[in-house]
Amino acid sequence: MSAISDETEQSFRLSMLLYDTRYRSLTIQVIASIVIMLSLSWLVWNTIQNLQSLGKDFNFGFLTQRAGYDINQRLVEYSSESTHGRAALVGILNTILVAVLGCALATVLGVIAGVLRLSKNWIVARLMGVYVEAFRNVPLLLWILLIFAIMSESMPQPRDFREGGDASMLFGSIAITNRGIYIPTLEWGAGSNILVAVFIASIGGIWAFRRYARKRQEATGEILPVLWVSLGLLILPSALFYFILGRPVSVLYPELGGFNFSGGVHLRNSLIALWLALSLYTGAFIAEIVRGGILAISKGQTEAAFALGLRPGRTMRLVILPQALRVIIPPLISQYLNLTKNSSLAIAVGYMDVRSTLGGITINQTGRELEGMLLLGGFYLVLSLVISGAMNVYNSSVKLKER
Amino acid sequence: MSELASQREIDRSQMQISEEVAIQISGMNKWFGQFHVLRDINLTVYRGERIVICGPSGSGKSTLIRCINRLEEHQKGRIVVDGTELSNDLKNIDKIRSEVGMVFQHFNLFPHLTILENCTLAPIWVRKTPKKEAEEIAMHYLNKVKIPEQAHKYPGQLSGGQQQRVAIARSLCMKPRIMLFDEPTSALDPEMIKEVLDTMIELAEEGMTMLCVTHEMGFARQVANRVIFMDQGQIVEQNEPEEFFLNPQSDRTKLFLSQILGH
Amino acid sequence: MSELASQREIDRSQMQISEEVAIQISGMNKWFGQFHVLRDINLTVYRGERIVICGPSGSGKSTLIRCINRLEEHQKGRIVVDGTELSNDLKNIDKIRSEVGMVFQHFNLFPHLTILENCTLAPIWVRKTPKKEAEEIAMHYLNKVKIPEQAHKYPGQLSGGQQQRVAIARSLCMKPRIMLFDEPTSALDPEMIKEVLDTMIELAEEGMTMLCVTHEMGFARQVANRVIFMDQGQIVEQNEPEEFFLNPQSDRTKLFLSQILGH
Amino acid sequence: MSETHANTVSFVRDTMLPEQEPPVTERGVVKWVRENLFSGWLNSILTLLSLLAVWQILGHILPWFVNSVWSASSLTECRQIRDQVLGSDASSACFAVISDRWQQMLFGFYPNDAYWRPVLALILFGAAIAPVLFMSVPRKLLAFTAAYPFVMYALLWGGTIWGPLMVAAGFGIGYVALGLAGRAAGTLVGILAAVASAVIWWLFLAGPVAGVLASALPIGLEPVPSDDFGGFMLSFIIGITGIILSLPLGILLALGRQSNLFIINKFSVIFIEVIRGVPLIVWLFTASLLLNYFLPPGTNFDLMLRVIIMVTLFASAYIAEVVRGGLAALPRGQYEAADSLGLDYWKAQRLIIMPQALKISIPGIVNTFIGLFKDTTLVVFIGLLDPIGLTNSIRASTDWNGIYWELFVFVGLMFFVCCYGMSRYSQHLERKLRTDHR
Amino acid sequence: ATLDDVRAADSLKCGVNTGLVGFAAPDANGVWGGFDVAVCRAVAAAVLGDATKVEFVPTTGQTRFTALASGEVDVLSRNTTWTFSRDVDLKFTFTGVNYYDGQGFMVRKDLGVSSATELDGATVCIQTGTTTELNLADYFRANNMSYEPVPIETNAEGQQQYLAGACDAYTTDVSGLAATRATFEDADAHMLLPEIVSKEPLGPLVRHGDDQWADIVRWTLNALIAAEEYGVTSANLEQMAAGTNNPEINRLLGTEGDLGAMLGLDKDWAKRAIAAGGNYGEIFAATIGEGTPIGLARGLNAQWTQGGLLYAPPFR
Ligand SMILES: Nc1ncnc2c1ncn2[C@@H]1O[C@H](COP(=O)(O)OP(=O)(O)OP(=O)(O)O)[C@@H](O)[C@H]1O
Ligand SMILES: Nc1ncnc2c1ncn2[C@@H]1O[C@H](COP(=O)(O)OP(=O)(O)OP(=O)(O)O)[C@@H](O)[C@H]1O
Ligand SMILES: [Mg+2]
Ligand SMILES: [Mg+2]
Repeated sequence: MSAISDETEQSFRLSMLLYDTRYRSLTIQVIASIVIMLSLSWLVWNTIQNLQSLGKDFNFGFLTQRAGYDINQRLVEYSSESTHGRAALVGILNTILVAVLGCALATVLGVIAGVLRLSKNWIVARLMGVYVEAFRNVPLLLWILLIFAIMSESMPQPRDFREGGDASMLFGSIAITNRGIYIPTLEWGAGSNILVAVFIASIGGIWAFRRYARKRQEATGEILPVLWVSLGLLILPSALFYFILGRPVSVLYPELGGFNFSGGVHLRNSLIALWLALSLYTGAFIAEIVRGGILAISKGQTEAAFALGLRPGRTMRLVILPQALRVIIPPLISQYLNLTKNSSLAIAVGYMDVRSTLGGITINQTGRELEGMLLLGGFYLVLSLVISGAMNVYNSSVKLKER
Repeated sequence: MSELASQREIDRSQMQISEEVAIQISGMNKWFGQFHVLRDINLTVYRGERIVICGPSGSGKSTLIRCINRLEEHQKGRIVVDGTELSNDLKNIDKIRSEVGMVFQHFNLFPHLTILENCTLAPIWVRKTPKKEAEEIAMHYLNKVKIPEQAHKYPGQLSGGQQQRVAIARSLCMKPRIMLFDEPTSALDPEMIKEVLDTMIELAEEGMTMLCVTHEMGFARQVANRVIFMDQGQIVEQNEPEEFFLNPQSDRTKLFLSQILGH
Repeated sequence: MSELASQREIDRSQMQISEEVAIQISGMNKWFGQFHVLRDINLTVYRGERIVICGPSGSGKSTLIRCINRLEEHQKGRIVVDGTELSNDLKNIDKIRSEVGMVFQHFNLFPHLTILENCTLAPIWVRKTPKKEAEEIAMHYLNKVKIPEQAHKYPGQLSGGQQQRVAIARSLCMKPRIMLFDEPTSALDPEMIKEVLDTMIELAEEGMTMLCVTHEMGFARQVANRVIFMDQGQIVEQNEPEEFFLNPQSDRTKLFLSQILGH
Repeated sequence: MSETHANTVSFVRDTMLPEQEPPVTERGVVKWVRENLFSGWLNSILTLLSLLAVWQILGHILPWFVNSVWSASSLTECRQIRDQVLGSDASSACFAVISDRWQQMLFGFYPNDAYWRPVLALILFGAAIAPVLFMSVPRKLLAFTAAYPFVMYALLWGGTIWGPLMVAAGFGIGYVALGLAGRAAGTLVGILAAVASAVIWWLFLAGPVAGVLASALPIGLEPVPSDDFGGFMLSFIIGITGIILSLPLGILLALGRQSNLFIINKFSVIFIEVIRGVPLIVWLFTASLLLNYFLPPGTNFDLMLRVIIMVTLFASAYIAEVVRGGLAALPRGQYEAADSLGLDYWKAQRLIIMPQALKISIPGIVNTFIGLFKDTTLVVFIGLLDPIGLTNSIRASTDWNGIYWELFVFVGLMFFVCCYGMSRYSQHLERKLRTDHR
Repeated sequence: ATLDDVRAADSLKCGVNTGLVGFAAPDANGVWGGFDVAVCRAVAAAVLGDATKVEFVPTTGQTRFTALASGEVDVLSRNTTWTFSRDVDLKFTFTGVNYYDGQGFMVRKDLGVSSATELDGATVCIQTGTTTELNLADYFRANNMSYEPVPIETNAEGQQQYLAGACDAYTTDVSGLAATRATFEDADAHMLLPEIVSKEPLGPLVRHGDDQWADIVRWTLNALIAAEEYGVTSANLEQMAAGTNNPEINRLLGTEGDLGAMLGLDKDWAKRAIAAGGNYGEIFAATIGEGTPIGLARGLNAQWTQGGLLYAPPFR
């Protein structure tokens, strides 16, 4: 809509820039943008001057140069002959890895602690309270250092696993050492394709069964034991085919050879310490969110469900959880965001995340602080914008309908 | 009370109160920690009876009602509902809960489900009714409480009176033999109280066994067979409505009546 | 209406309505986005006039009132208040706002300030009155609305009726020449309505120019020079109160009056 | 009471029943244990597991604590004492490192004879923050709150008092300009004039004037360079200055984000999102590695100041979101009432909106502060000696090389006590506000 | 110019390690001491006449160069290796070498390794942000061996990781290794492998472009070295300053000629620098030498006359 006032013909006076509501906002914005522009160009100008006087230029060419350093944990091919760009990629993947693992574990811990904190069991509730307060009120950095120290101080060394050593592998297959944890991997032999196909098919089967069960309930009212059947479907056919095909998949156990274990997957101490610390720390915050979410659902809802004859389990699933999730998920996602950002504390334990590769060694070896930090900041910014964008979509999709 | 309601004035003598016992409470006591909330309650409710419970705040009315479908546990005495004794046996509790409907002061509708889903939830998951059938039943009762057109809205979109009527319909969908009401109208604006009371009166006409905590004395006069007055966790007086209002015996009852009728 | 008020019944003929124009609205239109809220409003208010505006909900009464002190911007037509045209000129807006007092349905007192501070805020910061003087003025008006003893309390400690009277006093402290009221009594409990209406009647007696959106028909009968009926964003009918109530012309007015007087 | 029947319903109680004790099973320790620890098989298992866990943990930690050595001058001495007293395989903490170095942990390398200065600064901080946190404290103290940053600077860094005084004078000049120009030509012009005059003062006049005054009247405390700051004092200084300085900025950003002026709104949004989207550690590296690039060639000020600037910007984005929440919680009627009384935008903000919005935001602000305080430990990565950084330095001395847990336990406990206290307070405030609103 | 800035501030800003045993660490009173620190003190003494007028700025491997480039410190004396790219590309001027070092490995004796070439597949702890990680990568690559790097931030952490057995070998400059080993409870259980995989000349550095300042730092260091060569110690300093028959000593201590003026300082500058902590040998002995727990031998860092590499250019 436009402002069609009678007095538009009225001649323009300079003072209207300040006192006329129509022009005033324009004036303010013009002044603001001039100030912003000026300060930005001041910063840029300074930077150019400083770069010049230091004899540096601004270019990202270093990304294609040889990196020259090694990275212990790499999810993609990398060696010291690779480029700095590739090192950054390795770092990015490592950051994402620890963030994803952290979010998953933090959620599990947080939900368990949050629910147990509401438990009627006094001692359990208290213990969870201690956990939550201890982690929320001590800096994350300290926890990372502490857990790292515990990992490296109190776990056995690989050589303790030698003959006569006093350590042994967990279940004969997992080696917990002070250099990290070695877990078995699977080796896919001939016929394993079929097994994979069977497995995928049984997942499809579960999905089909669930559909069928829902249809059937709608039609006849009968409630099928979905959980147990699903579990059975998940395990039985695959297990059957595993033996029919003559055990095509074998487990590759970690074995002690040379200085270290070989074979299996090596979860390094740095990863574990960072992962655990991030999860425990964020888990404490999530526990409070979960607790708050459940408490936010009034007692009346449970009572109404009970009064209708619903069992506690179903009450939880059909009434409490769907409501609590709406309260829980938005702050939960911002905790995920925090966790992702906090993963940059990897520096404390030498986990090679993007800050350590691109923002650490690369910058240090090439002297490209400006470019490196820009890329680093840009990466985190994009990551958090993506996550918070997803959160907004979710929020608007589950908003309760009100009058 | 509105004209409509008074036109439908129920002839109390006409109503069929069978000799069958619906609820039998004997020597029941309950404590909250050290606090003795319910003291030696003895009460027999016959099938088809409509009982109104009143009394000052904190006298234990809600607690009494909630003990009947085991939202609170009693510590001494017996409660037998429809021939089933309330004990720690989960099966008995489930049985009783699915036979006893309850309507709360604050409606307690499930805000994440539509009205229809609110009504079909329990039939589907407790009674194992097929969905289609459950929806038909639900629509029947929504019709009865006069809001079938709201079936696909969410509780948040309805007025208080409408919400409370949905809550009643939701309970009815389980086809309970006994209905408990805990101050169903006290959270409502005056205009809405009438809608809800009308619905309850209609239910009463159909011979539903009802226990109702309420301070709507008009309602009590019109539909109750018996009015029970509680104070300090005890049943202090009970009588037929006429007698109770015109001729209260105990001093406490008199005081109470003078307060609530006076204003 | 209370006895007190009726004792003070205002002789309408006696009141001095000057020929001077207080508010002149001509050809005014307003849209909210696509929605045409106010359609071609023409209205002249003379100094000393007391105008009551009524009409169904959503008819644009509040919006009209709020346009007069530029809480809403109009898009077409002219509004001249006290000789100053409401345009985009901030100085004019400031001038008009300090000459026009407004009382809201929900009082909108500032909860972090005491009653006295609420009243002296605008005089001190807008009129640049010395604090002492401002406080004297404030006490004067608080006396007038009969709550001088509450001056040092906070709004949260007062009842609704008292709060609304403070809101009136707060407006008066700016010594406005025109007062706007937007349903000043509709958020109040019945007992409190009277206090507020009495205050308004007293104001009216003193010859304040008043525009009042209200459904208190007693008040309209008693003090208004003119009653304006709005519907769908238009002025449908306006007349002297007697005529308006006894002899409404338009069908809509009749329907409306039957509804609000009926209940 | 006898059974009642529909036909013989009437019943009147003549004697009221007295209150009785609940049955034995319903009271006392037995009931408590049964209900709280063993109310079902699942609960019983949980209880036993928890007890086991507690036993295990305490079993490891308690002896270590109980056997701790408190006075020794080096780790070797500690070990000797342990060997003598308990035998060499006993677990024993060596808290002697704390008794030896606690001053450093608290004050860094701040001169011993000047410890009273940070302590006084902390006490004064309490006085300065009181009127903000507690509504019952006289409003007049707010003037002291405003002056506090300068007092704190003069106390901690020392040197001539004219420097901070002249900076403060800039605000005074701005205020006067605001008053004069504001009266003459409206608030907007007033604000521009105020900012301009203050900036001119700071850039061109404050330095020389301070210099002249300092040489004419040299008053002030012994100067202490930033490098001597360390330990918890450093955490407190960064945290406290960060939060105090970020408040005005955060409020402006929040207003900007609420504003319907497109450019200002978008600028605020971008600023807030960029700051919040990037980890603090990256900002700290920016402060230490890049800030000098952005400033005019030749400017150089110490790392701590740069860190404080960064932390302030960082905190202001968070504060902005907190304040925005407070603003959103205010009913629209408050704005309208202010408008209809003729208050202009800034007066309405200052007198009506902000006092209320800030009050609602205090718990959020305290929480932000806790987060910031914990995050100050990250400065260790850019070479500042915060408590964690000091643990490194202490271990780098030959005496205490190899000591580990004791230092972490000490640092952790200190942080826990501070943060837990503050978070308790903010929860208390939240509860109080919730009841206030009803 | 930097000299004027330092004089104006009446204090020298010196970048040092955040904590490396023997080289730079604060004591319980917060007084910094160590081998690198001594260089700063000598410069301060030479320029300002007071060895205590130094402001020590702890820097990490990551922040040290920026600190110097941005002027946050006037001189960086933080066991920094003199390399081509640092000197030329990063635009710094190394003013000499105060310690000739090389990267080595430390292992537990019971690991059964006697040469670095046997470390194939080993887990190696390294400090990040140094030349070490590049050397390490190159060395293992050249010898066609694989390894698992465990990057760590500070020496303290590296030591802790190594002791706990989280890595088989710890690699850093030999001086650092020796210093670290010296503090072990069971130092004898550990050994340094004979291989030195790199040249690590460590020395103080200043910004490019201020030759006068670079000269001051360079010649202060040289003065310390020369003093040892000529037998000037803090004990006999006064006596020597009164005049000797060695003109070189006389020029050094300002009894003859005025070398100080050429630097923009006064005559006694070198005397003060030596008085601050003694000559090079005394500093070495007091901070990291065999008499200290760290127990480093002079080795390469002996005077050229003793078969080492220390060789101060003539003072004339
Ligand atoms: N869960 C509980 N724990 C402890 N005491 C309770 C609990 N629920 C209710 N009480 C107490 O028991 C007494 C009776 O409560 P009840 O709700 O039954 O009263 P009421 O008669 O329904 O009152 P109202 O008219 O206010 O609803 C009150 O004093 C109440 O404070
Ligand atoms: N800010 C707004 N944006 C869009 N539409 C609005 C806004 N404010 C009011 N309206 C619409 O304008 C119409 C007139 O509103 P107004 O508040 O003036 O009515 P009213 O006559 O005062 O009604 P009531 O008696 O309910 O207060 C209504 O339909 C309302 O929905
Ligand atoms: Mg109740
Ligand atoms: Mg309105």
